[in-house]
Amino acid sequence: MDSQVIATQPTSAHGEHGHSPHLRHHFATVAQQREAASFGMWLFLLTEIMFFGGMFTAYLIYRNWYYPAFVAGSHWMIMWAGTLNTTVLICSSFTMAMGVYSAEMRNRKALLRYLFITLCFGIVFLGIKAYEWHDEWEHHHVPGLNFSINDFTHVDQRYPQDKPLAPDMAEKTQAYFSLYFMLTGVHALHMLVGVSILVVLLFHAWRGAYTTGHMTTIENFGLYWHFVDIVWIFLFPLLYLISRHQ
Amino acid sequence: MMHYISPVLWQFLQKWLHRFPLFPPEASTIAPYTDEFYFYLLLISLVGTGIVVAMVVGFSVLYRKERNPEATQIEGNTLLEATWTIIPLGLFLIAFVWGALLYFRIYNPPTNAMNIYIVGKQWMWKAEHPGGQHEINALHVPINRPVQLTMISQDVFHSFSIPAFRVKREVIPGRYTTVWFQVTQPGTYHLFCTQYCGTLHSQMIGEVVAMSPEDYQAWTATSTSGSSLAQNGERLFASLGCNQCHSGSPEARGPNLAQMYGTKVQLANGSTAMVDDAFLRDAILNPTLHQMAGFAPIMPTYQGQVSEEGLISLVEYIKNLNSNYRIQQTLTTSQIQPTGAAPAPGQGTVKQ
Amino acid sequence: MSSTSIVLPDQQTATMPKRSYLNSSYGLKSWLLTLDHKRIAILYLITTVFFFMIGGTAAALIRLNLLTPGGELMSADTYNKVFSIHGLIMVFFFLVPIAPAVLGNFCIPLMIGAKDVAFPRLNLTSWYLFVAGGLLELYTIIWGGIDTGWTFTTPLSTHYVNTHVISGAMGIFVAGFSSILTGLNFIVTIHRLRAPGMTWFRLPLFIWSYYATSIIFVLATPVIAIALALVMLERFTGIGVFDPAKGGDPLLFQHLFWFYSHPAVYVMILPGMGVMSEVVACFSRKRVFGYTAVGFSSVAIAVFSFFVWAHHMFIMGISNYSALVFSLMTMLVAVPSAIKIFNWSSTLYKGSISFDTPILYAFSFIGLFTIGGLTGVFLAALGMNIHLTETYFIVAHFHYVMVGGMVSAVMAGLHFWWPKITGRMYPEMLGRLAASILFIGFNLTFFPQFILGYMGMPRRYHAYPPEFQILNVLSTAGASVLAIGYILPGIYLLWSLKYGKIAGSNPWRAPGLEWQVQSPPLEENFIETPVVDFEAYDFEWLAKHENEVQTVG
Amino acid sequence: MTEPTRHDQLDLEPTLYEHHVVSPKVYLGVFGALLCFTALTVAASYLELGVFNAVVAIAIAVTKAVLVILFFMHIRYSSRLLKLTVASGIFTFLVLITLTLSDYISRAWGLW
Repeated sequence: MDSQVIATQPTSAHGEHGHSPHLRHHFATVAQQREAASFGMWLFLLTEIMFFGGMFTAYLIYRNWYYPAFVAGSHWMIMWAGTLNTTVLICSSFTMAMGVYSAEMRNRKALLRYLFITLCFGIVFLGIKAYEWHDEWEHHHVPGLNFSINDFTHVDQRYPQDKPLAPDMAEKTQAYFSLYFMLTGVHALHMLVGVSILVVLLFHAWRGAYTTGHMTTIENFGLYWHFVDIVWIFLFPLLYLISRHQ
Repeated sequence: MMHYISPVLWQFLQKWLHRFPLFPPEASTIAPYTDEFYFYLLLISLVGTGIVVAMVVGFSVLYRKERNPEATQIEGNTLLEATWTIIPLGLFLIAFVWGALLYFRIYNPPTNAMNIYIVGKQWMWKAEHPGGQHEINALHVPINRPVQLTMISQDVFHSFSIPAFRVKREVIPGRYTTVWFQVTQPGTYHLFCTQYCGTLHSQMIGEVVAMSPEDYQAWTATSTSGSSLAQNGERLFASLGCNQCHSGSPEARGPNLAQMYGTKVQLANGSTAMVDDAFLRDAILNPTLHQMAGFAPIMPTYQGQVSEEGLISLVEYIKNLNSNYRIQQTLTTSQIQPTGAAPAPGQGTVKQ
Repeated sequence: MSSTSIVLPDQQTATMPKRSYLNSSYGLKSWLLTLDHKRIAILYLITTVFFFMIGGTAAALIRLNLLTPGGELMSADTYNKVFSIHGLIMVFFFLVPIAPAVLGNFCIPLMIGAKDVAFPRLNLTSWYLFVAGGLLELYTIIWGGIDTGWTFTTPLSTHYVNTHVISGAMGIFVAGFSSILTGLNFIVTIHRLRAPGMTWFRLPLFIWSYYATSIIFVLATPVIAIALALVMLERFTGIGVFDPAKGGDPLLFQHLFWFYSHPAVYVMILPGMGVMSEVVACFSRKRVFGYTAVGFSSVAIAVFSFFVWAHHMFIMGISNYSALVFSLMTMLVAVPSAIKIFNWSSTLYKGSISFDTPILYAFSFIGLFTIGGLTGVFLAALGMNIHLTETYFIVAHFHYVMVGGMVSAVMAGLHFWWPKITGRMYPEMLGRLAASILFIGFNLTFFPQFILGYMGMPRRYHAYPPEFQILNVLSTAGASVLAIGYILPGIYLLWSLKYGKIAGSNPWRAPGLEWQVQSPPLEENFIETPVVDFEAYDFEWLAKHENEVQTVG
Repeated sequence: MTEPTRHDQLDLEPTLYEHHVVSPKVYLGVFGALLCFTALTVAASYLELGVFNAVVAIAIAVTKAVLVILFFMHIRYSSRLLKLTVASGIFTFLVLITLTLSDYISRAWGLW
């Protein structure tokens, strides 16, 4: 019987134990181990999709209900910061992909360079986000902790074309800002985790860990980083853009 | 025999056998329908469990190791698989359709139902009758007449349940829910809160007293608080200044409320809405969400200023408002009419 | 077969193997830092049994309190905390982990011919996360308790109770990641680490149901994580996602909560179904009747379970249209369960049945789960749901499924694999006695609750109208019998660790791969990767190869 | 050993896959496309398109996400199993959203 066709552990691989120092004892081949690792990572990303899914559902419902409040809330987003952050994240995704490529090419210098640029982009993103949050805190837009409907019941010179909201609708901007802080907060938490891992990865890469053919860690981290980028790709239009025109 | 062994157990058994409690009383028009459906479900359960038990016991006896030392390997049987897929599916689909019909019977009140308001709060039920009778943890209803309950919670989720009538409905903060029943047997029945609502959840109980129409008439007459819900609502309407805008005159800033209940209105966002209790309540609290076409969005919110009971009175008032005569009269005299004075026929303000 | 086949030691003269996973290394550290899936399974067994004892004590207190209608034993506040603890601990720290993390961890790699799960370190991390979540829960219990019930209904949990909701929810949040990682590990293991020749349709049905369970773990658990995170933040900072006063909808919380918690109900029964297939096949010496039907029905249950959650909310004011859709889907999900029950029953046909403890528990599963499942149809039917929901009927229904079904199955599995786990047999007669006590005690406890429920007794009541007392007394009496049914196996299983008969590698003469290695197995499970050239439940293959089973002494 | 049985043929799961190295040119192309789409979506947000503002924004976001998944995350070159995994994740996400919204949208009127 040709066991290759139906088996997940090729028997021909026997005797290869110990050939690669990275092969763990319960795997038969490096390919099998690599496949398992990336499959595992993807399953983890599925849980992340569902984790954000709950918040996206809430966003859709409340946007439907309190449309004017969501429009008014999104007008207070700092447009340049959002656009810049999107660009920064896309650049970081590109450098990350190039980092994975360099690891594949066993080019330690290029890997270090790309990982470092990615790290810088990540920190810049978090810095801009922190600036935005600070701005929202200053304007009393943080539900629960520091919130006032003042900005929404009066016309601000920053947005002279906006109509003031009636107080009952202005109260509903809290729904928008609650979700805004939850979504961007959880996203930023993921970025923070990513940046921290990246520092560790840089250290290991500097010691040449990923450029000897075993690059599963870098590959999986790349998947994580791209996923976080995808989340932002959706957050940016939902929170900043779709009500911009009014 | 038993009473020699254990007198306590004997008494216990005797008591149990005497009034073997399997069903709550069937006291509403819904109850027989629910029980009928219950028997269908019981029947398919008994037959289903019976078949499985018969198979397990029968095969265990027939094919025990001592009797059948050698097992015969069988792959499976597509026909059998199809049988026990399709037959249960069919039975369950019947249950689905039957259940759905019953659901709509229970939750769609007849149009001629009399309405009573229920407010749930931690941990009591308050009933507000249109005639102005207030009750706590009790509900008096006439028999042989459909009764609709419009319910709301002041704080957390509660659930209004009368097992004898086989009805139950969640009572939710911020939103009216309704349930209806028509009692067939006079008597006193349990009223439970079945949704866990905090410390004294199990004390949030009461009784439903179903009375003959005559007794009910007598009860309403003796326990009235002096002014009807609609009259309370009228007073509140004036004191909140609602009459300033909703005066019904053509130049008024707010829509004319007389005879508005039950009609469809055009909203500013292009959609239409049915004016019912829930709409009226929400329009008072969240006017912007229910902006009527042709009016400026100037109505302030009354969120936090009116209690749920107050809202109920306002809703009941607007519901029964036939003409704007008294609103205008109040405005011109700037004075609230003495309550209780029955309006002359033809002037019809608040129908009782 | 492998060339290193050694003759199976005779059952009567079996000796304990010199080398096994239990004695490969010694000391507490070797257990707490182990990467061996079998040792991790035992760590889980110890922790879940510990939590079961807490939950069980709470259950005993609840039943004692309900002995009298006035609830004289404890105050309403204490009672609420006790039933909340019972629910939280039993659901999140016993039922959800017991079968996947204990039996699954132990059996999956052995059954598919792998040396370990795909990610051993992640496996250990899962256990530590579980323990961390459990410690948070214990903190919650000891420092004042929590009284929201296990459902955390908003706005009660966010604004109205002043107990330890945040730490309680945090515990579940953390333990949830343990479930996610366990599920992830199993899926990858089942996909990637099967032995050569072990095709999908040669897998034991146990693996199919654990695969289905893992899908639910991975896809549903994150949703409750975010729902609980929002509850915690709403309590802590006052954001308004579920707060009606700020424009939020408290029903949205229930949507998110039940999106996890209904599939989680299947997490609490699917592994039991896997155990059932193994036990019924082994003790009737027959291949499971309709292998493919049973296998696919597991996957069907997992998939359908994502479409039925709102049946917990029929009376809560979801739209009529939604109610119809969810009721219909719920009716559909009942069908695969019916298929399984009929297939197991038919497996007995023309078998050669021996009545050892595991199959007695399996019979008890079939009976109790059938009743539990059919009463589920009562609750799925919209009109009936109105009268029955939130009463003791629903309490009885889910205890029939979760306790009557799942715990029976876990007991069956524990007795079935006990010789494999420990290398020793439990005392058979006591086992049969305990299985019978459990069955009788269970029915006595929970059957009266169906009647109570139809009569209208609401759940979570600290005190109740006196006419319900008789049935409550019966129920409490049954609970004490039930308690014996749990304590007795606890005692004799512990006893058997030292004094039990030595089992030998295959005391049940079962055909699964896990029985073809010594008991207890070696740390690396298989000396050489096995090559599978037989179908699942292949008793004919077993008869031919009985004497050349792979084992080392 | 025996001939592959019917069951073996049913078992179509691909096991070994060719590890594909994506060329930097592809990455660069995707990167450029992502930047262009970002500019496009920002520009479109200032136009008055009615309901299509939302549609356009979401459509562009979906396109960008698909590009990232296919190329940066290598799904285009991955085994069928991984493709199926991604699809099942998106499917469950949509189930959560659509079935929850089905309740909200079909409520009698407005919010409730």
